[in-house]
Amino acid sequence: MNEPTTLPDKGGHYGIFGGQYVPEALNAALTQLDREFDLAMADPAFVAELNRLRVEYSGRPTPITELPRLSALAGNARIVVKREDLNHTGSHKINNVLGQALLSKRMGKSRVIAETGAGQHGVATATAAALLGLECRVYMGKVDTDRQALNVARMQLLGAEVIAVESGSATLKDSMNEAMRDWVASVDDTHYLIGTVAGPHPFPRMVKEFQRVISTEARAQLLERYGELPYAVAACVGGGSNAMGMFADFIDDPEVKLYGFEAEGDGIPTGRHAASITGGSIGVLHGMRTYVLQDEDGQTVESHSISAGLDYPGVGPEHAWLAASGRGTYEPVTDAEAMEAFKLITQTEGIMPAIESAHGIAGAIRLGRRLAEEQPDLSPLICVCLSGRGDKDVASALKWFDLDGTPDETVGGF
Amino acid sequence: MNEPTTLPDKGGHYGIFGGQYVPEALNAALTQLDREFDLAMADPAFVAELNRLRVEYSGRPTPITELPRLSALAGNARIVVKREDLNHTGSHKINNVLGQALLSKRMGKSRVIAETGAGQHGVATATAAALLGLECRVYMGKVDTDRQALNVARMQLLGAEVIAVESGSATLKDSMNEAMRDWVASVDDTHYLIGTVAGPHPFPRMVKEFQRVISTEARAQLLERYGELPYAVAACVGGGSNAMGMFADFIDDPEVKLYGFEAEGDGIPTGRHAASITGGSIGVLHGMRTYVLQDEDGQTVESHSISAGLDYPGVGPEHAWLAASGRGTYEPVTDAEAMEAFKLITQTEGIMPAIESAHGIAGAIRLGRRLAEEQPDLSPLICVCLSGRGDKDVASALKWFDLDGTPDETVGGF
Amino acid sequence: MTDMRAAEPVKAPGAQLAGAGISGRRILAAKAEGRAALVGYLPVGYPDVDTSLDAMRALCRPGDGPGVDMVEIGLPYSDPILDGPVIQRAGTTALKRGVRTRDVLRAVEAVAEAGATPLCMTYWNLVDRYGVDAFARDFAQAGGAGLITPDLTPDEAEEWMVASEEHGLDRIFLVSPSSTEERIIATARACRGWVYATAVMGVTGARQRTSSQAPQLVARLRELAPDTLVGVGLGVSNGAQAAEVGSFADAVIVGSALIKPMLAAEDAGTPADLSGLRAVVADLAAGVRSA
Amino acid sequence: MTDMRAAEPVKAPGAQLAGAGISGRRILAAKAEGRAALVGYLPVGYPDVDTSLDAMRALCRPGDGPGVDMVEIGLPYSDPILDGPVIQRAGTTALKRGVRTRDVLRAVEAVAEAGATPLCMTYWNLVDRYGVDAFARDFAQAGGAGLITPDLTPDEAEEWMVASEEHGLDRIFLVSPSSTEERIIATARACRGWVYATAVMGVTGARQRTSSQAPQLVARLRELAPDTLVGVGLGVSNGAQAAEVGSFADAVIVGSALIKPMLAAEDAGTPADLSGLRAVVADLAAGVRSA
Ligand SMILES: Cc1ncc(COP(=O)(O)O)c(C=O)c1O
Ligand SMILES: Cc1ncc(COP(=O)(O)O)c(C=O)c1O
Repeated sequence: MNEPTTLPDKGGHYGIFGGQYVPEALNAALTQLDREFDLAMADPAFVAELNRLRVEYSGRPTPITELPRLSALAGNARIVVKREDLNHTGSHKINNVLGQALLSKRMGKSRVIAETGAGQHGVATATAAALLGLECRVYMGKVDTDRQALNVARMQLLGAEVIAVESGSATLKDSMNEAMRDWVASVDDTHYLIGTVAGPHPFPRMVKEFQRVISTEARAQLLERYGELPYAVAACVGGGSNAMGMFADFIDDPEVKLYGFEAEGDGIPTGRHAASITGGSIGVLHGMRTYVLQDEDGQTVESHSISAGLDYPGVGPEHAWLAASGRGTYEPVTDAEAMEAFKLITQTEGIMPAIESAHGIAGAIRLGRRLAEEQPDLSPLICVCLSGRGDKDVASALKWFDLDGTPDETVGGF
Repeated sequence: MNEPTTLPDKGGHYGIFGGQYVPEALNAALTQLDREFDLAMADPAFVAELNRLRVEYSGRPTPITELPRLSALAGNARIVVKREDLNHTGSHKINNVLGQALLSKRMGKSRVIAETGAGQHGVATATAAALLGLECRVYMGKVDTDRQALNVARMQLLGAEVIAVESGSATLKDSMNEAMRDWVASVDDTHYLIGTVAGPHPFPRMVKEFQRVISTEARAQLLERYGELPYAVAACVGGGSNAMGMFADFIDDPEVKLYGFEAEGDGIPTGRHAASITGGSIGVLHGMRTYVLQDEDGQTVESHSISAGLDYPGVGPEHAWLAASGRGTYEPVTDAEAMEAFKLITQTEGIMPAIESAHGIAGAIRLGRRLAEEQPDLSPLICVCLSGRGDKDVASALKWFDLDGTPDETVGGF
Repeated sequence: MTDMRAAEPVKAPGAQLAGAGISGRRILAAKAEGRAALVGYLPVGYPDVDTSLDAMRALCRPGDGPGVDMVEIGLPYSDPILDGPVIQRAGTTALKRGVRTRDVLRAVEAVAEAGATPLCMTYWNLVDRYGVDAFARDFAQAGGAGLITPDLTPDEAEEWMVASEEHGLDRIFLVSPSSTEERIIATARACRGWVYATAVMGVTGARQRTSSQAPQLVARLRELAPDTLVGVGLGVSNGAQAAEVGSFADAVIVGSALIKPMLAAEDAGTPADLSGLRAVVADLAAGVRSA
Repeated sequence: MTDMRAAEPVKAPGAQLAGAGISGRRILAAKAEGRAALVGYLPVGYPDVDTSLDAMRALCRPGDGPGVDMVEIGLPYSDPILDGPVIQRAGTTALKRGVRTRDVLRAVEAVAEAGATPLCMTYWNLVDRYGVDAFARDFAQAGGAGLITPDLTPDEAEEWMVASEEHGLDRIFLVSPSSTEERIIATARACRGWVYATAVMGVTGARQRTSSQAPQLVARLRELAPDTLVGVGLGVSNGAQAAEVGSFADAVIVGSALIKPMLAAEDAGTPADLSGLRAVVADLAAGVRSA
């Protein structure tokens, strides 16, 4: 294995992955961003302001919660979750957004644009824009604006402008395309606030750093509470930002295994999935070289997942590198497995996770059960990133479990 | 003014308010509860476990957040919010629910029942029940189950049984009646987990103590950050639990003013409101003597508020006492004022409050403006309890602001 | 307020607390006939005020035979936490049709005229709102005997103790299977007339079987407060059950079973048809006499 | 990868980087006529593969008069981040109708036969997926002159540098108004053939007016990389604009303006009707000759 901590190189490469496959028109902005990001992170005033917002605004540090009743279903494992769902706006997305929005201000850019799938990152971006007085425009696939009208309205209530994208498959990847198009034309006064560890360099590196706080906190919390490092850390992987945040401070702990759980949708054999690492191949998409769901010709193939936030046909390049190098283990989790885990953690622990996060929980349960067979003497501590809360997913869960909000019984009717 | 800290008396009276107007069948349970609550709070193991859940599960302490952009609209005031919205399940309700659910277990009761209006307290109760492995049944007015089907499903996903109540006005007060009826018949193995500082003694006292953590934290946080006590603390008042939690540790600071903001709905003159203190009269409801919305004969009158959580025709008896004694100031806030504040805080600070909490914000803005006229030299620090997040209210806000989730623009369509 | 925690009840000013009162004497009269007294509950105002008065008259004199000894006139309330669905429906309907607190006074007069003892069962806020003393005064003046107070225990009854003494009204408080010895003693002492023993843990409503807790509760009462008269309610639905309850209680209280035929009449489109009610009353009256 | 941060571009193995190449020579030929070269963009596969080849032929010979000098054959791609709505629509439609990467080879042959110089404009993943060397080999073999790579800058072009050298293909990279001096120099050196100057910050699409940034950018290029041939694209929509651009650029690139009449033909139900296209080409060809 190479020295992980020296990655990426200054061109943004993680081995063969990453880089900057973008129109020249964006080069200046990306170069500026790369430079300003480093300057900002070296500037105590910036770091202090970011930290102040994390603590006073977003509610960090988030706790870790041990889940005894859920763990009882997972072999000998002790499952602990890192509670990113308790962040302001309900997921880890705010960590990144606060960082980039502050950076936009620092760069003198008064406008931010963002892509969004179900709307989580869009809401988080609109939130940070409202907080810092930035103009905000969010691109969202038409298919998604139709099925997530509430989130459209939420962004509008926050003062953002929401643009429906009808091109391509009219979903997340197309909203990224459209945001790129906007950025090419507006780069002077606009920052493109990418929502995950994907896209052209320096986004994967920068977003990782903004999400690193997850593992920095979790590592200290685990050591304090348990006096040991965990057997493994785990997370769901869409673009990969919550997973990268969860992995970051553990990458250099070789004894801690890194597990990423991708969305397998209906199952890899069906072709209807979003598991880019497990079921994709190496290619170039959205400015980076990584694992991509693509056809024979290199045309991007639509991804499928019950979870909007994982429904993306690529993955952050550092994950591609971690997978290829063997440092990380990536496994797919089907819709059905994720929803079963969604129900289990909800009913045993009173924590309704985002369906994204339920993939991580499902993976951890499976891992726990597998380890109980393979290494029955082990009682492994597994820390899963609970990347977000499930409020946004109640309607999907309803549909999945065939509920319709009808009460169990009626009394007092005459 | 009387000595506030000696209240209530052992019969649960706050001056002429409070008490225990319940069927004799409940006396034993209430007496047990009163005793067990005191024993529990004196038991370091119980307190430690409650504190552990608050910290590790719910994410306490919640931060205080200064709102500079909003404050700029509120005269010379510096508005700071106590972030109960960052709690697990999204409001202060969890503080009370964790306490009572632990207490249920301690009392050997394996089943909890709860009333709920829009569903916040029901979801919180179902959550705690799932966490602690208690059976759970939630009563909810039929009118509310119809308009809040998502919350019904959410409780069902958490493993709770939801019962629609058709009697009376089929809203919150009737679900309380129905829960009482259940409790009368099931008191042996069941705890009735009331969601606010209302109902018969010892609920008002007990719920206050479980919510006290809000002001205990806020007081220390304010002193640490500002080196001074606030000019005023403020909160919305439905049943009054978040307000009581926000007031509790400040009641004995005579220089700190206590402001409670009631829901004025369409306006008190219209009769369509939920401002029990400002617009009601003294009576007996749900086991307590307090201010009640009632007609000439003492029949309860239906309350009206855009905010489901404030839509209750009574108020906790200690608030009645604080109001009558002059220690607290209670003012009504109309739907329109609350929604204006909802928009202002959302767009200037990126914090979308529960509509309940928006009443508190609206009141604080009004207070700040008024003080700027009356005492222009003052720059008062006002700490408002942001009791919950607005995710649950997006649909209502949409309707109010005439939004329908249509994007602002569409691109890429051919 | 009265302190119920001590085993010794506090004495209300100038009161002879354990007195039989008007309603107690009525029970004693029934006892003299070797039977339990029969108490029938009907809400005023259902299906409308006038018909409800007719219904109460029918309760007193169902036909040729005997009727109830006492009528528990229910005052419909918006938030009746101890009422089951049958009484709720009647009460809610009555409220919708405009029944007022003051209508209870007409009902009292009608019952008194019909020869039964008029009691009123009411949630406390209605009395509170009317004014406790004013209500007691007007109620007594109309010929009422006393109040049954489902959500007022002696703990909160200070004002009511005073007013009932002042106006000579009976105070019928409830005891329940979960009441402690101390509370049974204290409640019995606070009552005047008789003690209302709620036979099951639960709200009103006719049940298939009467509760096995009822005899026990009555036995405890008799032991703890030997001279107290005891009415048993909640769940009695027919003559056989009335006979059973009458075998150990001093008064048998029936509510939902009386209202059901009235609801059925309304559903059949003949709300003024009291024949079903009369039949039930006759059965119950026979029941308490059959033991 | 090539390091673009240094002002001195790294030399690709054995390459003469600043060479005019095939496409550069075509531009020089036009220059010899005292005019700018005209480059027309059309996607292969729209409205279908065969018709798109016809359209490219029409581009080369719109009628009696002259057509374009070079055809920029667009390879439709699922995620065309530099394309405006017109090209997106044509490309998406072509993909829906089954166009494949290999169809570009037929287009190359058609264009070459029609006497123009065939270039291919492609997002990088399609080449990457085909295999960079394999693509270069097949493309060259079919008669292609080189590639225009909108999302591949010299920074990531190591493999392409090698393959293009190997197979004698031109490399047309883009520069933009925001490019630094260093990058303009380095990009110009990495190019073979000519440099594609994107005249506005923005995606493709015919505009009412050409950008004022274009002359400046070309001037910067001429100053920083004196011997470089420059094509200007993005936004040219008619003959007058072509004349204007041709007055300062070595080649005028037109795309959306050519596709618009084809979309209009499809909307009119006559997708094979190329008359509109021919008219635009004729206008543009006249434009570059009118200066
Ligand atoms: C809660 C949550 N978890 C995970 C994801 C997936 O993103 P990433 O893989 O970047 O963490 C999303 C994206 O929307 C999300 O909302
Ligand atoms: C967010 C929020 N705030 C306030 C309230 C009102 O309750 P209370 O007055 O007890 O705080 C509710 C009740 O549902 C609520 O959900």
